[in-house]
Amino acid sequence: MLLVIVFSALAVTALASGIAVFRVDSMARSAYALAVSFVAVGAMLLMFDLDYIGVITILMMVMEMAIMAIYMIMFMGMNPALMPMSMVHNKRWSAILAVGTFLLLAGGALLIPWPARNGSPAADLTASLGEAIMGSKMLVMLTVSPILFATIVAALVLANPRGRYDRWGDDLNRPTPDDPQQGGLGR
Amino acid sequence: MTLQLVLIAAAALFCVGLYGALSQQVVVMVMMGLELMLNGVILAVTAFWWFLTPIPDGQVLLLVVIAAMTVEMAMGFAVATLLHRSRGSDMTDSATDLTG
Amino acid sequence: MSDATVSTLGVAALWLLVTLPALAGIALCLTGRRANLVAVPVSLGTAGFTVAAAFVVASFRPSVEVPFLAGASFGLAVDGLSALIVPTVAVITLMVLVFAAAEGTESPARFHGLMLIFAAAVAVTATATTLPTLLFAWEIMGAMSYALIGFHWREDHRVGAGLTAFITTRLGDLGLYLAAGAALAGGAGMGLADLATAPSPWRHLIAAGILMAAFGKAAQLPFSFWLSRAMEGPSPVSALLHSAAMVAMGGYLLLRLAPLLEVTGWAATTAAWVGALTALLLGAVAVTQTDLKQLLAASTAAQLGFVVLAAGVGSLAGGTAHLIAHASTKALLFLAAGAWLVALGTKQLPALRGAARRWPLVGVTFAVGALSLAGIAPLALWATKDQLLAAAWETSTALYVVGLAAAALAAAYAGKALIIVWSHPLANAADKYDTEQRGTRHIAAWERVPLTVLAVGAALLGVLTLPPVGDWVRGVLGAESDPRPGMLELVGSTLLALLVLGLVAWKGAPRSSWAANWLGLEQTTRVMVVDPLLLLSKRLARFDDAVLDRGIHVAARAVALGARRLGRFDDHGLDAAVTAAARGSIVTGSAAARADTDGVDAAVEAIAGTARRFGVIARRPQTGQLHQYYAQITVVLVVAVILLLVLLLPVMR
Amino acid sequence: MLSLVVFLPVLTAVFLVVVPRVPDRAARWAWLGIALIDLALLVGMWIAFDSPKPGDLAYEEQLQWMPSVGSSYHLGVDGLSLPLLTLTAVIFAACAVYALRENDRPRPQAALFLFLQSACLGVFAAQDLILFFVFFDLSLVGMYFVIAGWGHGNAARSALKFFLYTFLGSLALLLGFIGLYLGADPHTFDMAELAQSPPFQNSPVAGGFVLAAILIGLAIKTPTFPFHTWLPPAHTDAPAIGSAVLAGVLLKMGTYGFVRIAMPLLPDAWRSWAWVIIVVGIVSVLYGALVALAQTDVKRMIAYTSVNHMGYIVLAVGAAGVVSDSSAQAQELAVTGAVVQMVSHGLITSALFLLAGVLYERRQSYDLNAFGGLAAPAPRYAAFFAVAAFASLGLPGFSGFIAEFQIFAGSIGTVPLSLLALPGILITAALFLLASQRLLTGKPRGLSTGFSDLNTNETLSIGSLLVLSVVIGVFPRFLLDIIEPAASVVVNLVSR
Amino acid sequence: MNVALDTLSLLPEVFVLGGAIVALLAGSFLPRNRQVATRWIAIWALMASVVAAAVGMMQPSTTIFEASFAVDIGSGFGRIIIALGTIFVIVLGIEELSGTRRESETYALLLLAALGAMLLSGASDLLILVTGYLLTSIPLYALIGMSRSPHAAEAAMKTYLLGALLGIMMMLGVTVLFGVGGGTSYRQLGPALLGAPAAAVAVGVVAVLGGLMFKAGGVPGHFWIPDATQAAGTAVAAFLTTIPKVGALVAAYRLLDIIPASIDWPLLVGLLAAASMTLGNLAAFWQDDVRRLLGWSTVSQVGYLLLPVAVAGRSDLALPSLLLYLAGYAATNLTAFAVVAALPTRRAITDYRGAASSHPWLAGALVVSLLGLVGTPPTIVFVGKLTTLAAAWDGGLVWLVVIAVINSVASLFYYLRWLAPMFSRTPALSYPTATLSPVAAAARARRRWAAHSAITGAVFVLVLGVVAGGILSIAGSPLVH
Repeated sequence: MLLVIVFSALAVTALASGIAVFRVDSMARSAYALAVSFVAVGAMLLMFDLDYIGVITILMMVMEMAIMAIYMIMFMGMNPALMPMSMVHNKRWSAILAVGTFLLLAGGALLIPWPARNGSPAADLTASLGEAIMGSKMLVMLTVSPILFATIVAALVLANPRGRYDRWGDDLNRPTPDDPQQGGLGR
Repeated sequence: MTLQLVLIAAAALFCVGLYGALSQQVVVMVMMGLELMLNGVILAVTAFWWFLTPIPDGQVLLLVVIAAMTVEMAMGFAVATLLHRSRGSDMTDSATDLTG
Repeated sequence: MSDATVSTLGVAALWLLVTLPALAGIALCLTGRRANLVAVPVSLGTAGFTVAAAFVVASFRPSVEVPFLAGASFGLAVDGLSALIVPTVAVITLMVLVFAAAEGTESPARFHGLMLIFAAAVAVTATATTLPTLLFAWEIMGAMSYALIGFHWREDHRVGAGLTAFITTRLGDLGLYLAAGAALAGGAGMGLADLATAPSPWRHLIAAGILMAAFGKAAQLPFSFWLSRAMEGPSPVSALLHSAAMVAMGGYLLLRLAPLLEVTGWAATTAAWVGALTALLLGAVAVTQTDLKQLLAASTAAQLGFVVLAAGVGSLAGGTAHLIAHASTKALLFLAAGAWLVALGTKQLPALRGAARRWPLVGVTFAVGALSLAGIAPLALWATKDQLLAAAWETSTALYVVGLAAAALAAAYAGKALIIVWSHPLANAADKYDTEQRGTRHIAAWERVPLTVLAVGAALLGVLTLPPVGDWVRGVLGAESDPRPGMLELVGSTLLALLVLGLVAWKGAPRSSWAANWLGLEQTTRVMVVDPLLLLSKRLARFDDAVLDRGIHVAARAVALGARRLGRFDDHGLDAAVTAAARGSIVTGSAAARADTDGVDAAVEAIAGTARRFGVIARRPQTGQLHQYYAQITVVLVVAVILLLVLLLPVMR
Repeated sequence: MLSLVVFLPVLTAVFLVVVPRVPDRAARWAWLGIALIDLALLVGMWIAFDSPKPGDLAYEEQLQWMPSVGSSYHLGVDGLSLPLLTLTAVIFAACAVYALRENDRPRPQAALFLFLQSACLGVFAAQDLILFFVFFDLSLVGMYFVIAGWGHGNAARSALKFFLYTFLGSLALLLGFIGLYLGADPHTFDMAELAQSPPFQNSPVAGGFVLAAILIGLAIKTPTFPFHTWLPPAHTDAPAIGSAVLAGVLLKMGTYGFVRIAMPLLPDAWRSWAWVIIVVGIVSVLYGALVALAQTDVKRMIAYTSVNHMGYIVLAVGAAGVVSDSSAQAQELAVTGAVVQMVSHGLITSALFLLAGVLYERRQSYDLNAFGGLAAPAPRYAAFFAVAAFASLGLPGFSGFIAEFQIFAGSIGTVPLSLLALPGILITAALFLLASQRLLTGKPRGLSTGFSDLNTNETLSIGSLLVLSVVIGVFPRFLLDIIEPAASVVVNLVSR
Repeated sequence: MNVALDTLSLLPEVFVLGGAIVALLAGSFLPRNRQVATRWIAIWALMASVVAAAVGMMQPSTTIFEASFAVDIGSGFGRIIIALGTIFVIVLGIEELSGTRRESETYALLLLAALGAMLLSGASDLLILVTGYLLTSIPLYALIGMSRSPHAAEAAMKTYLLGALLGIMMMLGVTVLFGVGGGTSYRQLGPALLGAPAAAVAVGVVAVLGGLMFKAGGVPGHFWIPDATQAAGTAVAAFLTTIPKVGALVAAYRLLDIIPASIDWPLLVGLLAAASMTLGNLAAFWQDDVRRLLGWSTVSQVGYLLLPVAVAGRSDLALPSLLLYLAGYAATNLTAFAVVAALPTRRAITDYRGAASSHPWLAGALVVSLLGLVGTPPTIVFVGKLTTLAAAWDGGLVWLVVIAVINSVASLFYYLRWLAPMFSRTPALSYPTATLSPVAAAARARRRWAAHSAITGAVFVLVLGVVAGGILSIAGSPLVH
């Protein structure tokens, strides 16, 4: 019973902060609200004994939201606290669609005759996860690495307008990089 | 605590995120909506794993989802930066040259 | 000579009869102007050979057969009937060609070429043993008739006349196609001799088709009018095609197939009555004509009516004899009329007053022909007509009476022409000359030879019905039992003819306006068939364009145009079919042209129009607004899930 | 041998395209030479042809192609295809002669026509449905480029319409072929095997649908009412030789499909739906003739008469599907007539279109009313036109008569109601004579003045077509001896 | 599980990955004008991949890594088509890419995306499906935005956001299927889903299909295709309209093959197919930009490609026809793009006016490729269409076959809209001739490598059509799970 109450509280927190993401009037606050939502979900994960993943989730999301906040300040040049934000469109249809989807999914959740639990969780969940990663699901993790590699390359290509040839010359033989604002490594 | 309850919570999170993705104009805000949807998915995976299929596959799936979330966000920032640099705007509504 | 030699000779002659003129004719036509110099010798030589061959085949009676179509060979054979007809046609062809050569014509190569092809076609028609063979030659005759009527192609009305003639006779020809189909279905085969054995429903169809074809060719009611238009052709053409040969072939076909008509029960009667009525009504038409060639044309139809009557009542001997005698007579009359036309430039009877006196030999031969036509004893048509009327008498009194009345009319129109040409010319006669062409005032000596020969025929061919020659003819034809005219009839008819002649001489020929216009047959056809057809054709063409075009304004304009066109029809009354067609086509053409230019091309536009709409609609979802894409994706996915769930419902129940 | 005949032209075309700087003159003569060689080969095959036993083929060639879908490279010849193959070679040769003086991009033109010739020959030689379809579609592509590239007036649009419409037809055909394939057991696209054990023997509904697809495909190509509307614009804007090929060869693919595919492969369905085909045939005959009667554009008129003439074929093949105890002879006559009509129409209409092309070349007009009295300045042209007109209206002595007589005798012999189509020949006669009259006779007027007569090329190409028509018209046996056994086979197949 | 052996079976993927890494690393040390080495690295890596895949196809079909990846005819074809296609893309883009600042990155990203597509084509586990999806998508975002033009940025943004949304949908679907299927591997899912609640399976299938449709570019995930095709560089456009589709469609086939008949997924896929082909064709009707036109045309092609997917497992012809069509489609579509790449100054349909006289060979290649896309014999797509139609009919989707046929006719219209002006006798004047002599202008207006690849591609399209029977025979064996 206690579990249910705690869970419900977390769920309400997650949901409420999730809603807050789109209700607060600045992007930075949205980011914080989102972080709260993730932390709540991470906590729920912990409730299901998923210590490892739950912690990962919380850590990663807090970091990510911090980055997001910084990103917005640095790149967008916005003062997150002061910019009032009402950049929405199509509110009504969005709401209708969201509610419709919710009804569909929730209806499914309630009405579908879910099968019985098949087996029980391993005693040491983290260990079993490690075994799976190094065992039956090895390929999955093998493929995640090129994804990360690709992400690095792709993100840099997109985000950075100036490549090595801009900085070091076409033959990469410039003694110092040619940057609009000198600084950084290799100065 | 039942599967249904968790699933409904997950669905609610998912749909809040969906609402955000549908209604926000700023790319980063749309991304936040997507993150919320993924939040719901994470919860749903957990629920299914716990209540129906308590095998390690579910945990791996969770890892994959989290990884996906991360890389998608990274790409999102990159794309938003690109958009901002080349079009001077970070709103989806102002990038509507390609139609028809 | 051994039998084998005889048969070889006969077969050779038969092939010669058919192929020689055909090849010579085609050669002349193909070489065109370059052959003009040699055209006459070639033509006359060929015709001469043909005559010889005709007599050879008439005596040897060969038959040949080569494979042609599946189940229907190309068969030629000479039997009693054709043994009489083929030489007749050959001789008359020769005579007409001699006359034409003497008279002279433009493009002699083309003229003689076409005439020779025609002669070949007639020979095939007369000797054909199967339906395809018959139809083969039958339609070529029609085509040559077209080409010869429109021989002077620079004058549009002559070509138009040829068109009318061709189309009308071809309408009849459709009957032969029908007959062929029915013969095939009946299982009797396509041999002409076997047609009568076809089983019941098919037999009637065959007979109907044959009747239709024969009536068309023989210018019987209701097809008679084309013959009137055909008079636009040169006179030698009229003499050969439109009296002696082609038209006669209509009667000939019925004579040949009289057994078939007999077995159906109704066809013979129909033929008899159509023949009799044609003889009567076209006789009346002839009486009222003021144009000599028109008179002769109507009389041709009427006289062929007698032949058809004969076929209908089964008088093979009478019909054949009448056919032969009429051929000679009418060819003579047409040639004489042609001689005057060339010399005086007119064929109007009032203008020809006294023409006979100017060239007495021509006048005398004309008189022989006319009196023969009138049925004055002892000339040819007197006896032949009475013989077939005798057969009619045995069949039905009414038929006989109608026939007799027709004979009286024959006397009337023959007398009318005869009297006018032999009257003393008026002082100002020359004023009326040269109305149709510039006369030469000259009739060549060589033109008189054929006239004389034909006059002899017209005078003497009556012997074909009288003993002893008549008996021989009956023997040849295998019609020994044909009724013979009694003395009373023979004498009575000539008295009747004389009486009518006297009346005409005294009172003048009666004028009846209803008959003068050839019973209004052409107008009726036009109003009943041609105009609706043309209208339909234009409507359909417009429909076709409209389908492509879909422009409402075009349709509207078309309606307006149609109304205007109808109005124009009212204004002008019923103009000649050809003119109407031409004019109608202009209207359609302009409509079609408009469809092309206004409608900026038809179906592509129609398709493209629809497609353009869809193409534009299809691009609408691609708004460029990302959130709308999101919404669409969500909707599609949600709908997909719902769809699958709905499809699950029956399963769950 | 057969493959050589089929592929010789296209190989030459590839040669003409690939080898740079072939002079125009050489290209034209190469085209003519290859067309004549192809024709000579076919004539040789004709002479050596011995009607194969029912179910067999002459000059058969079969190679594996797509064994897993039951399709092979299968060529062969029988009495139905040999005349059409030869017709194709004749018409293309005539076109090559006609185009000897062409100055508009002769090299690609020669290549294109050679390509088209291969496609057309392939259609008539194919004994596999997929192979048939391949060639069928390629002929559309070739013709599209002929019209779009060398046409005049609104050529681009007409070509587009032609391609879209006939492509639709070809895809309907493809649907039907797939249906046949799936209906056969074992699955196969081979015509001979399908004819041996026709699919859908016991499922009339499925068979009906498959037949419907095939019929629509063929009807568009033929074309019959109401699928004919692509034809007049395509002809009007096509170049003369393009029109000749389109009318002379391409239209035959539709009618050939009836006797080669629809009848033997779907006998049950064909018999059940024969009355529909007959009605379509009769309507096409009358409609085509009537609409043609109202035309003032020579090419449009000829195009509509094609609808009429193709209607006879449809009528005949429809009638051949009406089986009764005593009708075998009539059915065979109808089918024979239909095939003869294909040949005859090919010859005559090609000649007419070439003649119409002469009008356009000299005066850039097809308007009947703009001319008149052509016989005076151009007597040879007038004679040719008149002869072609008479040939087309079915005058005895020309091939058209042989065809139409057999069609009518055979059709009326099986289905007496076919006589409803008889007025068609009358109207056709009227319209051709009217057209000749407007064009040729009377005093020279309008565009006729100074009209130069046919030159040697034109005379040779048009003349040879007309001469062939006469030869068939007078001595039909050499053709009928080939067709009749095949027609009998078809009738047996459809009657089982 | 023998990791070494399984990795050996992954050799084609390993080569590609290695090629990407080496190309990237080499590129960072090479001067700008000598990045050509990276091109060769990429091409050789792909060649090696092709060879390895071909060798792999000769081995008996098997699954590796505990049934998470299938090495069978589907992945074999997928790998070869993807690798060859990527080589083709690199070659057709030689002029466009060589010497650019991001050349080596481009090759690396192309290889990574190709790797993702290969993973998709062999994915026999829902998790691999997800990772394959990510690996294909992420390089694409960068490739599209690479040119940094406003349009490219817009297209990259849209592609990214659509990809993210549909990726999330896909993960949702994977989650649900995992929940009711008791695992993520197909081997496990197949039997388990038979007894699973159908409604849940429906949600899962629809959501996963949504993701795959994004990769394939079919409705509803098609929105990015025309934009990206228009805005990205030609080589990238060629790549993104071809390669990901191969992976996605094989993956869809593989997945649907194990989905039980308890839900009517053939109907769903059929509807998506119909929607894709119809929408793609109609929207292409009035496009003036040839790339956008091609983009829409690929949307419609996905519709045809979905036909055999819709009857997966229900017709013997389904898999062979899908693989054949994919091969044919890849060759044909890339050829069309090669022509576009070869004539970089001509962007609108009107620019192609009269191109046939100045570039007859390219015109011929375009005719072959566009008519090939329509399905005109004897091109390979014709055989593909024929067999897919037969398969769909065989699988009971006759209505879909009819729709496909009508769509084929409609598609002819816009392809001809493009082709017809080429043969017009009056050339377009839009490319700059004023300053140059005509010869120089023509030479400048044509890129040699791209032109040669276009012609090679056209020949390939025709030759493949003739040897299609052999391909079909090879593609006959079933998939393994």
